[in-house]
Amino acid sequence: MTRSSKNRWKGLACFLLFLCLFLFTVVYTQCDPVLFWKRRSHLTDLLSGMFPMDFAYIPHILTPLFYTIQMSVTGTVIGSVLACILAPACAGSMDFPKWIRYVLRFLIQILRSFPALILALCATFLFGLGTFAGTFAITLYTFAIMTRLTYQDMEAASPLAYQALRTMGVSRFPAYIHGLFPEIAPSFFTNALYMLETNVRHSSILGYVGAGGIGLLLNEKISWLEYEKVGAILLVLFLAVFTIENLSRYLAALIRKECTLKKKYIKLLLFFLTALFVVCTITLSPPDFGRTSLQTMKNMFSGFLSPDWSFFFSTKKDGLFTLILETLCIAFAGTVIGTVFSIPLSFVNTRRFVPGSVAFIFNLLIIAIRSIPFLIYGLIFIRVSGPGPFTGVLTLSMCSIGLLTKRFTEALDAIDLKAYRALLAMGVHPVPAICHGILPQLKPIFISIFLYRFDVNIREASVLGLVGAGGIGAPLIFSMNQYAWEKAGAILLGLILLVWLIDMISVKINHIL
Amino acid sequence: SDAKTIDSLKIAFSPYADSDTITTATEPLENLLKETLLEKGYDVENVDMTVGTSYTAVGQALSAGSADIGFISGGNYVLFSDDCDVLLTALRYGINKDSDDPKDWNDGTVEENTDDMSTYYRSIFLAGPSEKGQALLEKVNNGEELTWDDLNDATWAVMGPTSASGYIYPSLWLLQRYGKGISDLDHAVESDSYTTSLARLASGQADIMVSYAHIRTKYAPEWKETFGGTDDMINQTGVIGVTDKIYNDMIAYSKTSETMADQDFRQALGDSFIEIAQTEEGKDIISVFSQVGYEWGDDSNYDGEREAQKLLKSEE
Amino acid sequence: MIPIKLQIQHIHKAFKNHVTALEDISFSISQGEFVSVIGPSGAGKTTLFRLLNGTEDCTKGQILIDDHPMENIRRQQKRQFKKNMSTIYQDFCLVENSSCLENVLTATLPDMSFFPAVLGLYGTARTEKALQLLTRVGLAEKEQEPVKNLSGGQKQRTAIARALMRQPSLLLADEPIASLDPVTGRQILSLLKDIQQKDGVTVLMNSHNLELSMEFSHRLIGLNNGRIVFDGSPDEINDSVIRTIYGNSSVCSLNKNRKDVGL
Amino acid sequence: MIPIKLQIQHIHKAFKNHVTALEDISFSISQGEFVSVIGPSGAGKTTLFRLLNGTEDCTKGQILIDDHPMENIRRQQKRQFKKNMSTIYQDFCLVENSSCLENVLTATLPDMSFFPAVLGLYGTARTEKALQLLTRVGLAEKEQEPVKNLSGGQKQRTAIARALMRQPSLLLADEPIASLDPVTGRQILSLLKDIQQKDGVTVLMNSHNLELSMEFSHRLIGLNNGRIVFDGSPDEINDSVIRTIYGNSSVCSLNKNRKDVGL
Ligand SMILES: Nc1ncnc2c1ncn2[C@@H]1O[C@H](COP(=O)(O)OP(=O)(O)OP(=O)(O)O)[C@@H](O)[C@H]1O
Ligand SMILES: Nc1ncnc2c1ncn2[C@@H]1O[C@H](COP(=O)(O)OP(=O)(O)OP(=O)(O)O)[C@@H](O)[C@H]1O
Ligand SMILES: [Mg+2]
Ligand SMILES: [Mg+2]
Repeated sequence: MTRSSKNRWKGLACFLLFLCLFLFTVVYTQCDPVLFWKRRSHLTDLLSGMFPMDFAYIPHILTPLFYTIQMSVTGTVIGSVLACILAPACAGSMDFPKWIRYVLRFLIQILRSFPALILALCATFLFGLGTFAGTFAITLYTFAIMTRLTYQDMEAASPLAYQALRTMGVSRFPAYIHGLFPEIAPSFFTNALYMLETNVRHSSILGYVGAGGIGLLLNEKISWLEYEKVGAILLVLFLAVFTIENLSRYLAALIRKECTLKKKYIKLLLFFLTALFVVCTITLSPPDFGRTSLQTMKNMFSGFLSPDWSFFFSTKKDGLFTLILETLCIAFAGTVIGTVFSIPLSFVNTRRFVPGSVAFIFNLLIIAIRSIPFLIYGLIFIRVSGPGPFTGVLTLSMCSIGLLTKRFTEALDAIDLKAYRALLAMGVHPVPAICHGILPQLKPIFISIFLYRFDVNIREASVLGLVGAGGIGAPLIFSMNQYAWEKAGAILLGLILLVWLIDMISVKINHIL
Repeated sequence: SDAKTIDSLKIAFSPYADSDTITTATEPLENLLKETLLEKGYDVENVDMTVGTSYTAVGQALSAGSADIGFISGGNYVLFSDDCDVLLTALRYGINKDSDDPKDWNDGTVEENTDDMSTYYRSIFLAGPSEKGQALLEKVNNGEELTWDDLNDATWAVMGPTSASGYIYPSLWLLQRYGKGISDLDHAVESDSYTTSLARLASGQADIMVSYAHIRTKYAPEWKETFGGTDDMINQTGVIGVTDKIYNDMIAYSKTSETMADQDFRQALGDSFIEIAQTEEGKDIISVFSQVGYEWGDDSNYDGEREAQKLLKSEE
Repeated sequence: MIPIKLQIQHIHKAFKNHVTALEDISFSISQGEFVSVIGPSGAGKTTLFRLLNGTEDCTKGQILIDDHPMENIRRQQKRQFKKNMSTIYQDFCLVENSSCLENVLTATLPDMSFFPAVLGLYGTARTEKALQLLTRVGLAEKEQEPVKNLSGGQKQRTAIARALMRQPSLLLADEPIASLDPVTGRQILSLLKDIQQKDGVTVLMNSHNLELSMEFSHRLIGLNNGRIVFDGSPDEINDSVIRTIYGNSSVCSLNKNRKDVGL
Repeated sequence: MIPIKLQIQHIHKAFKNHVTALEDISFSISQGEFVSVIGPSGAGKTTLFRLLNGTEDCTKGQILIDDHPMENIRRQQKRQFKKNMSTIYQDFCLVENSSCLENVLTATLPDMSFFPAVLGLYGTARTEKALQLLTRVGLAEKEQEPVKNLSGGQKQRTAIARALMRQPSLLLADEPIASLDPVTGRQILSLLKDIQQKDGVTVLMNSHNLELSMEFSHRLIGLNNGRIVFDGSPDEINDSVIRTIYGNSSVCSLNKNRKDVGL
């Protein structure tokens, strides 16, 4: 009894601490629900401007969409394959040598800290303008994120079968491919397709490498207030996301052997997908090494390597420390709010807990939430709450809902429902059954998803910058625009350290819980 | 005692510099404004100053009234002028070349800042060290007219489509001469910043870049070091086109804001800014925006801009 | 204790992959019986239990509860019925990350109102009772251990304690002693017998331990390949019955025939 | 077949939560023996097997393989040793999303070179053999079924087929017949006995079925509460030995004592 009540106190203490943290960040970022409520009428005025959509504009979108898809497909495939190969070496639950794990994780950490724009710039300075550079940037970016997601999945999956193979003397990699990968394959493929979708949606960087991407078009139409056209672009995006989402669901079900397909059709599907990849890859423009800009690259890296220490250690109002604190607070508040909405949403988003039609409707809703780019959320909320951190929190919350719901749903789809079903069979109401039959299993997974999103939100501080939300994003973008690489280097170093710290803390948290 | 109380005044700045530089620099503005306004009979309790990173964001805030006044660009103002109106136009120091004939700019000297205040600036087409760029430059210096094909063959580094000097005015210039705009160019690449355009120009990835006219004033010293130029900037680059006048940035007020509905308050606020800009302290503050003073603004100053945007949109 | 009369009429079960697990099963059980289902591996025993507790639906036929077809019963009543039934699963179906005690306590959730149930405020009375049950199955010291750290037999006993915590009128026990040593297994069966006799609980068990099944049950149901091939008292079991249940090539384990089997 | 001599010297195992699962265990097994470990639930049998196959490390003591301490063996040799050993796990440890056949085939991975292993190109010979084994354990028709759709006993048989696929010199079988009906169970044990006799495989089994353990083994090791309390031939087993192994209050199942047990 004493131990159980001690545990309960510990849980309560953790919860209170968490709540305090949340309240602090809410106050620090000037979140003001009253203001939000008072000005709520402005929530819809921008959206309503998008109707009726300008259907005549859709043909203009198709070419950029094609380029975007082309680069995204190649980049996502190569990046994911690399991730699939390297992720097991990063997973703590596997017996790969520890030093490899630390080195790889560190590299991935650094790679993920670089805003996609910097990667794209590097790529163009190296390979010249063109789709090749864009693909390269997407590959790196996808690789970093996919590796992280995949090793996280591995750590959550049961290692028993893998261990069984290892004890038979199977070498690590084949044991991983046959003993563990089949269990995480559904979520691996959904993640990869999610990356494809993200790459298509956030393709603005592709414009900067000379490939036009649908992101630039969107930015342009938003800036020119041509909302009917924005609406048309969003519709196309929605359809793209919808297609990819359903493809990924079907694929996951196929892997879980929840539905079957004739061998013939599987071969056909494989052939089609391979053909798509090959076509996308060979139509890429070859790299143009004649015009590499090594000097700029050199400046960039020497800047990163000799960060601006006075800025780094400054404790003034415009010093790194204050900025990072603000970023942390915005990211934390945004992630928590996002999580609060995503957990229930993820339960109604899967056929395992609600009837198919309900799941379908919510699925549409979530796809809609996801297909709206953060810039639009930023603009919507800026009309409500004005520029400032509060807008950042709101925007991040909305962006988080997309990914979090997706990941939570995936975890729900993968989890073993035996215990839950056992409770239902005893006549327990579904909600408490979820609380006691599923949440304990999900807790570690949910916590790691939460921490992951938190870390993404910190890294995507540049996103915050774009919507005018304070934090470290704006100085980062600005120093990048000015080619003040020393300063950018200091900010990136700060981010890397911060994220590393959070990673350490999250490992500790996962240990305790 | 008979001072009118204003609860809060929300000011939004466009990202002329990085937000914390602006925040730090503008910190004293709060008290200066409060004091000056109090003298004019308005007791402002709270001055809320924020920096939006995108111009559009500030425009949106003004249009919805979540900001009362905003420091925005002319192009942006035109987009949102249904919901906001011009209060003041900013003044800047000009540069020593103002001709619209590109040959005059290629006199072998880098443009220099002058002490004259002006309400406008210009945008230029800068040809780079690449073969194509040099060929175009030579043609211009020989007094020959450039053809559309000349320009269309080249690779262009341009800015986002709302940038006045990096897109709109250059596009307008092309339209007036060739009937086609930047979006009709086969090889126009959007850069995330002018510096990226410069790096592309220096490496030969781009043959032409478009930018505000004082770009060489600002970056010539760094040309070799930062951007990888192989010779001095003035030797490697040249101007092949100069656009019309572009009116400076401005302070706009939101028509949807209740605070700003008061004509007298607007008058007082405008006067305050003009006064503050004349003090040493005030000059220091607004120098982060590269502004040196204010003049009462007039909506019609921006008709040129309006025209340009209309042309660009209809051309699509 | 609300008595339950269970009638199974001509039920069929085919899975999505066209495996027919049960074909034309009919029998009925009255309150207070101790019935064992026996049959070879893959005969459909677990599937039968899952149909009975409502985890799966049958493809044809119907299950009557107190003469009402299960699918027609209104939701409230169905919940009521489920509350009076509990299952010991072959694969335990425990929440691996929760402690032994928490797992047992979840059995009391159906009796609690919504919010205490969601928050898991079980109160001392219930906790006491759960602890008692854990002591009875010999797991007192593992009370706070997460289930994933338990041995196979300990997990099984946790599952048993959870099922008993419900105080059901119908207990479905799917291989309740498979992972237990003979002594503990016997103790557990005695415990089941005990509650069956004292409280009149209906026990429907399924075990591969023929001897113990025969010793403890009133009645045996033999299942082979999804069909009932035997239904009678333990006394009626003989070599030929064993052979029909476990297949023709089978060697009767009753006779302890120790010669090697050609496999 | 490479003969393996296994010596266990004074091993201890304590888990992170300070549960001591094994204390001062010593015994040795020579090639070709059929040894059964018996003991009550939670005695530490599974833990012992996991130490032997290297899934867990012991806290004290050492395991000698052909007189070399396990931790000192160089990697290459260790791999070799592992290749010659296979384990049937109590909780199966199968890949649930993969088919029965795929699971069995994974056992041949250690013999394949890297790329074919990664790509899963097993070739027809291996597939043939796996199918044969599946037929022998009676799962021929479930070949393509994902493991998660199998019944308890079917899963167990898949695990057995996988272990046998390796053609090990040492087979660790942790409750290999717990989920099997008496007839199939006996068949499986006969199969194990068969390979032990024909191929000289060492079998270390652990089963709660005392009768079958006694019938099939040369030697029994009794474990209670993490200590060895008995080590001898089946003939030496008697009531008092049973009592030391399964605890004092135990009722000897050898005697088929049918009277109720006070629990
Ligand atoms: N979800 C499922 N999908 C497809 N087939 C299934 C599924 N569950 C069970 N089966 C098949 O139905 C048949 C009966 O399975 P069941 O689990 O009822 O057997 P059982 O009698 O409990 O066997 P055991 O004694 O081995 O536990 C088996 O052939 C099994 O493969
Ligand atoms: N990972 C673990 N962490 C903590 N304690 C453990 C762990 N694994 C096993 N134990 C404990 O060690 C003891 C021995 O467990 P083990 O699994 O070896 O028992 P067993 O003899 O196989 O029992 P059974 O017959 O029930 O399978 C048990 O008390 C168990 O609770
Ligand atoms: Mg079963
Ligand atoms: Mg065990």
